[in-house]
Amino acid sequence: MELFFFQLLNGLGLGVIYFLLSVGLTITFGLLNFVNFAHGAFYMVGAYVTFVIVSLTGNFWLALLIAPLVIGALAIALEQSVVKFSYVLEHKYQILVTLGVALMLQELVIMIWGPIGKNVSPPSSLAGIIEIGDFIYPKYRAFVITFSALIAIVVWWGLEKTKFGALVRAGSENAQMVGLLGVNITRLFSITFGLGGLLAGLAGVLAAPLRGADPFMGVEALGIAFIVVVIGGMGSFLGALVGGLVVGVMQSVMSSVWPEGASLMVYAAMAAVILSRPRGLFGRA
Amino acid sequence: MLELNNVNSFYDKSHILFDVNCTLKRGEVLAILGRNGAGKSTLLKSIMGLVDVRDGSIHFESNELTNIASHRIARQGLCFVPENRDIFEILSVEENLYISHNPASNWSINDIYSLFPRLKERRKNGGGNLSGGEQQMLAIARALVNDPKILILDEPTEGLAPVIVEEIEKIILNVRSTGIPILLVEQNISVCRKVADKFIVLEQGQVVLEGSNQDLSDQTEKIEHYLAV
Amino acid sequence: MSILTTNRLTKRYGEFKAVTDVNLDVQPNTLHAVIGPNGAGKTTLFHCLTGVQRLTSGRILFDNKEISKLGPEKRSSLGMSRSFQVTSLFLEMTVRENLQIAALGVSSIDGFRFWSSSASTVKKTAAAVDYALETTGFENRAETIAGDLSHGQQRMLEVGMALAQQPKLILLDEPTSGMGVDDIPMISNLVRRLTKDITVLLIEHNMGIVLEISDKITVMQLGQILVEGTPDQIKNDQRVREAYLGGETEDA
Amino acid sequence: MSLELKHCPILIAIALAAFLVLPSISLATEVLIFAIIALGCSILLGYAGLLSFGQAIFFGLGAYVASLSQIHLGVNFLVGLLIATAAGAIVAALVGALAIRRQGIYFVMLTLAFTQLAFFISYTLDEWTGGDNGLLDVPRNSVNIFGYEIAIDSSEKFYAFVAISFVLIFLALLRITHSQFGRTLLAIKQNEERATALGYSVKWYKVLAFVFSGSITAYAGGMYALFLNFAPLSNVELIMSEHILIMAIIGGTGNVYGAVLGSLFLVVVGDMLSAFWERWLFMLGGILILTVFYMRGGLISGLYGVFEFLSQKLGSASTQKES
Amino acid sequence: MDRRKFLVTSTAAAAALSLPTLAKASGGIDIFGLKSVSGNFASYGKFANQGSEMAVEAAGSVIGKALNYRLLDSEGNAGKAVRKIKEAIEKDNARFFNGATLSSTGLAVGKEVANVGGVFTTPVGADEVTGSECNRSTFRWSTPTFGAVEQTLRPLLELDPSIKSAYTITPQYVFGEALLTNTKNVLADKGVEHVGNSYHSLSEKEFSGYITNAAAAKPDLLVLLNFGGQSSTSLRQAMNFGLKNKMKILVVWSAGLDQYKSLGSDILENVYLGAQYWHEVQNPGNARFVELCRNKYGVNPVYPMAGDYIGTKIIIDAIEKAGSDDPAAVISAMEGMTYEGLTGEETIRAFDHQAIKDYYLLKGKAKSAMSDEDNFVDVISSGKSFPDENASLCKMS
Repeated sequence: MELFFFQLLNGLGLGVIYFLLSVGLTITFGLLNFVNFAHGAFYMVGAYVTFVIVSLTGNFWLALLIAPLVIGALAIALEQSVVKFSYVLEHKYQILVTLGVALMLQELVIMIWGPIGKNVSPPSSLAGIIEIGDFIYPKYRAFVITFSALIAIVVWWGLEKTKFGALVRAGSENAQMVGLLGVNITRLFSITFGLGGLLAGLAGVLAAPLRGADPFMGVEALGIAFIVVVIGGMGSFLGALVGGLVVGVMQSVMSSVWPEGASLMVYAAMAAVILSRPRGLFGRA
Repeated sequence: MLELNNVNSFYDKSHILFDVNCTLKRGEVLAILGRNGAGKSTLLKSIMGLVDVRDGSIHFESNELTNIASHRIARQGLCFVPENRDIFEILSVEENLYISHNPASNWSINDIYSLFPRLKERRKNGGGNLSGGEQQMLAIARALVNDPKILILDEPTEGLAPVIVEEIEKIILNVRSTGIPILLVEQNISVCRKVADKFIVLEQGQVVLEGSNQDLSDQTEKIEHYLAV
Repeated sequence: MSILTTNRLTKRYGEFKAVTDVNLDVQPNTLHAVIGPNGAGKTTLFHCLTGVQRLTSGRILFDNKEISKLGPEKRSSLGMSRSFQVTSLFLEMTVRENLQIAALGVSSIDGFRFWSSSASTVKKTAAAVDYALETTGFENRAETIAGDLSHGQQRMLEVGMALAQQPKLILLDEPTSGMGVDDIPMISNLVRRLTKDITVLLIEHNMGIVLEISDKITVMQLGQILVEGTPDQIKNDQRVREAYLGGETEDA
Repeated sequence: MSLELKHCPILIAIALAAFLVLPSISLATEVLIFAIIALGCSILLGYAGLLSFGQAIFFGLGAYVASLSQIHLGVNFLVGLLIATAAGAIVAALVGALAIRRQGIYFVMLTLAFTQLAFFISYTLDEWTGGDNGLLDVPRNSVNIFGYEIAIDSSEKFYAFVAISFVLIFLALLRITHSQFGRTLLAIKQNEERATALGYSVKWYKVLAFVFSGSITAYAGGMYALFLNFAPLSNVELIMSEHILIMAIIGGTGNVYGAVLGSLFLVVVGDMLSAFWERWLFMLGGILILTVFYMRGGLISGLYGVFEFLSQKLGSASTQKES
Repeated sequence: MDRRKFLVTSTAAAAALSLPTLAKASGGIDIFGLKSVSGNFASYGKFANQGSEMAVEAAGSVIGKALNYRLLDSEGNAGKAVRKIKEAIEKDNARFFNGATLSSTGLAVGKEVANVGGVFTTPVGADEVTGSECNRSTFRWSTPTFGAVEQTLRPLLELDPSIKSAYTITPQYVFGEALLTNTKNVLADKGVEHVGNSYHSLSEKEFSGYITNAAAAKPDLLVLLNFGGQSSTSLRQAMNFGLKNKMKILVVWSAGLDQYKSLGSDILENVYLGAQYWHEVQNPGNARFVELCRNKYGVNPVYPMAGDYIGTKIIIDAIEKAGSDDPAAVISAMEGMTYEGLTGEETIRAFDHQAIKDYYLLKGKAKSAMSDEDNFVDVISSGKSFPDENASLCKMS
């Protein structure tokens, strides 16, 4: 029973990272109606940029500050050069285009850093563990949870309480009307796409010390992000949060109950959600 | 202020507007009348850059507006209230005003609340929960806080109760009194008589009749011929 | 004996009543028009009749059969076909192919023939397709790709596709919408001709046409039937006049 | 009839050309097998308009069923392949019937989930599938017809068998795509709402498209296992679905010959490029993007374009005479 | 007819595309290296390729014939690998092969090569290669799971009698099961309690759940039975969870230097690692190889390099010994051959074609104690343990 509780807690820790990974995907889908199969690649490149910054300066905090901005800039550059031309296309073509982008980024990373993964150490101040009775938990993971929760609040605040967020929400309902209020929709789109990439990059930074950086982590992350977003409801901030936590907890608890079925369960859950409730738990109809 | 010269507009391959001319001066209300499908909404959309103007030109003050991006037209102060109002349903009333608010506007959000007490009462409600009349008020209010140089209204009284229609008439007159000209698409002639300085009638994409407020009463027969059964 | 009747047909979207207690009665081989100002519920009524939307309550009888719960494809195989308000063609196919697909839709089993060449299947439809080509005046343009037609021609083909199904009843949703001025008489003549063989239920904004060609007109307002009658009766009805020119109205 | 007469020589010529021109029989065999697989994908994508990440399910299933039926039931290779085809059809009907209940991105995610589930099942049932090690020692049990033993024991004979399968399947598919069914699918792809209004039960058309696609893919998967004498787990991986899709799209999905080009491109060009540029997938990503933006019809449409251009430039006189 | 013209044009284009087959070097001997240089296992293939290349270059020629090295890219896909092997056999009459990264590839390629009586040496992990699926053509250099466990867990338990309980984390498939069975046997033999096991799937990348389970069981020793990226990730996460301070950790099947480089000494310090090869081991064969590698690439050799270097070298040595490039003769020469390997003197058993070689137990050292940047570990013990002929599942025809 106690173990179950630990797994639950651990699952929440996983869940917040999954949230961070997915929230950008869900917002870009909501506003732009754009399906981004290159989202996982932002996460991967985020981890690599972290590796570069940490190995050059030895300072993880610097990476936490800079790497997401770099990925945000990368996302905007991609939006300007490729992605924006596919907004008008059907979803299936968007998938193919971004699949191509993801493949190119993955191969580019291998060209630059080689096929072997890179290690990123957590900052020394967070190297230890926290012990609560029998339960041990890495300080770094505790930091990740706290920090991600903080980011979740910031994102929530940004979406709910700022003019920009209100524009993003309004745009996801009726982009043309937002344009008629004098807002440059194309710019709103690319900034939002950039922010989505930035958040994925941030997830990559936080994940790097947990699992290293390797060229194929993007594909894996993309799978999880889509599961989270589909379960939570495409386009919904709350959906990404709840979906992330559900998937995290499910994976963690499954590792005690039926470990080999963990990945099966999440995919089965996704299929079940699509079939029974296509808009997900919190998606708008 | 606003001047349309021989405007020809197309939806894809269909030619909708044929050589439409009209002008709007400071403090004026111009009513555009016509049956459904006569091209009234297309005319407004042409001005706002939402449909393709293949021939002719649209000028606001000295700036050419023909075929530029809608947000740039909006930024010049052409504030559009579409026919179906297009209130953002997932935003609250206050947020609907907030995203449109331009500090340069004569109307602050508080001014709006004193102008529309109903909106103040419902400020925290979602835009989707408003009645038709409230939505229309919010749509107009949203345009007012955006610092309009011209207000463009597409059938603001459609489907509304007489009390509300009266209120909207008052708002239109109120706005006019501040010198802001209004372009008004309307099927309700009695509303036009009360607020419009002049009018044009569109029939199948062409201007078939134009005149002053006085003509609205004098030529009722003729106008009704174009509008009704 | 009527071909189509509705009994207290009602459609609600949440709180909003789009159509309330509509009783419609369409007589065979007539042209029956439904008109009304924006937001009167015409399109919703149309969707309920074609089966695109489910009724909230009430019944629809077609040819004395209850069809309220049938999907759109079942209704068309019973002999009820429709045109679309927004042009809805197979744009990459020729005019003839569009009509063939339409004609075959009625006995939909032919569409599953995957082994015999389409030519053999298509033979069966020749009469229906020719009829549609002839009636709509497309004989000389049968091999034109639908996407290359002018807007007005596309609207004609729209009606032609409904005809190719050789229906008992044809529902036309604003066949003249977006048509050039010159093309409109073409459509109105066509529609008038149709009533020789079939029944037409027409939803239309263009008052001129409606008054000119209809046998019977139903005027809707705010989701309900306001008046019903012959064109002359409608023309002189004060309530209709008010509905269109704006007088007494209610908050939606 | 004329349809088959017209295309039969072209298909036979392709099969012969692959044999003569490509550097090895094995490569030619793989090209033809993947051409069939790409064709299976084209039916879904090009005719029914369905972008499915589920093709690996049928591919892997065909490989396992053809192998296992020969190993455990002792049936000959032809029967093994037919059982695989039937299994492919049944599973495709199930997968299709579930997946088409949703559209757009949700359809895609469903097919993706089903592939993952299929992978998991194959991996777990290692008693049958060999799990991660793959199913080894896949036989090619010979057929005995009226005392004549037909075996496909050499690579030449196997190629001949694959080539015959290729020609027959392509002819069958040409027939299907030129049938009323094929045209109806195209109509549904262009305008689903209209097709429904005309009386077509769109759902069943899509399921049937899945069945054709799944059975062909399973047949080809079975041949692939016989070809390699081996059915690896990688057949059922998501990345296999992805490669099949890329093959079909780059080749061109609107035309059966696009599948041949797609397979030729990915298998042969992949072979050549991977020998001297390890990161050639980078280029593949770029080509995918360019195909979507500039050549939606794929390589085949490009080739037709070039051909038309050439025939206009060079032989305008003769073309005029013929037409 | 448009289509006929089209056909002619396209056939001509195809003909132009097909590159002329490389002329086979006359009288030379071709050795084919099957490496996954593109695709998902590129991390391995690149080095494995360098290893084979070095072996061929170093020998230059054998029995008076020039040696040629030919690369076959498996693209990380077992199906592709088998097809390319078939192709090489058909087109180039290939008989000598080395390589394979994935067990599935190794097993299937072994069968294919056996069909033509060729020679195939491989370092893959699957015991079936020299066990139930063994054949006359396939030779394996890596120590099987039995030896890996015997040479790591057993010496560790002997070294540290305070270890009374152990917890295992196992990938759920054939290879993991084999390691787990052997581990259980050794634990039972040594009277150490096996307090629990967590299985995880082949695609797992997040181990915190399993690590939480392991921590809750409070063992004295955590045994990781996964390999490659999964062992790296699970080890890294075990470190994050501070398990190193609570228990000993043993990675039975580590990949060696390239893996250690990507993990870094922070993580490796005091961790016990089992390895097939370690470049610092002193013996003449290894000294030569390390020198070769440093001269050519300026780095210390990593395991994939070593495995495919020696696998290739064995073939060349056997051809030399047989005095012939007839595969049958080479196979006979290889059976029972003793040679100077990379772990000292190594022998290939005739009955199952398994190379008898040392397996190492290594212990990670502190960064401050490292003499150079690759000096991550100390060798604690080494030795040879192989199931004997009676226990072998190999029935060679």
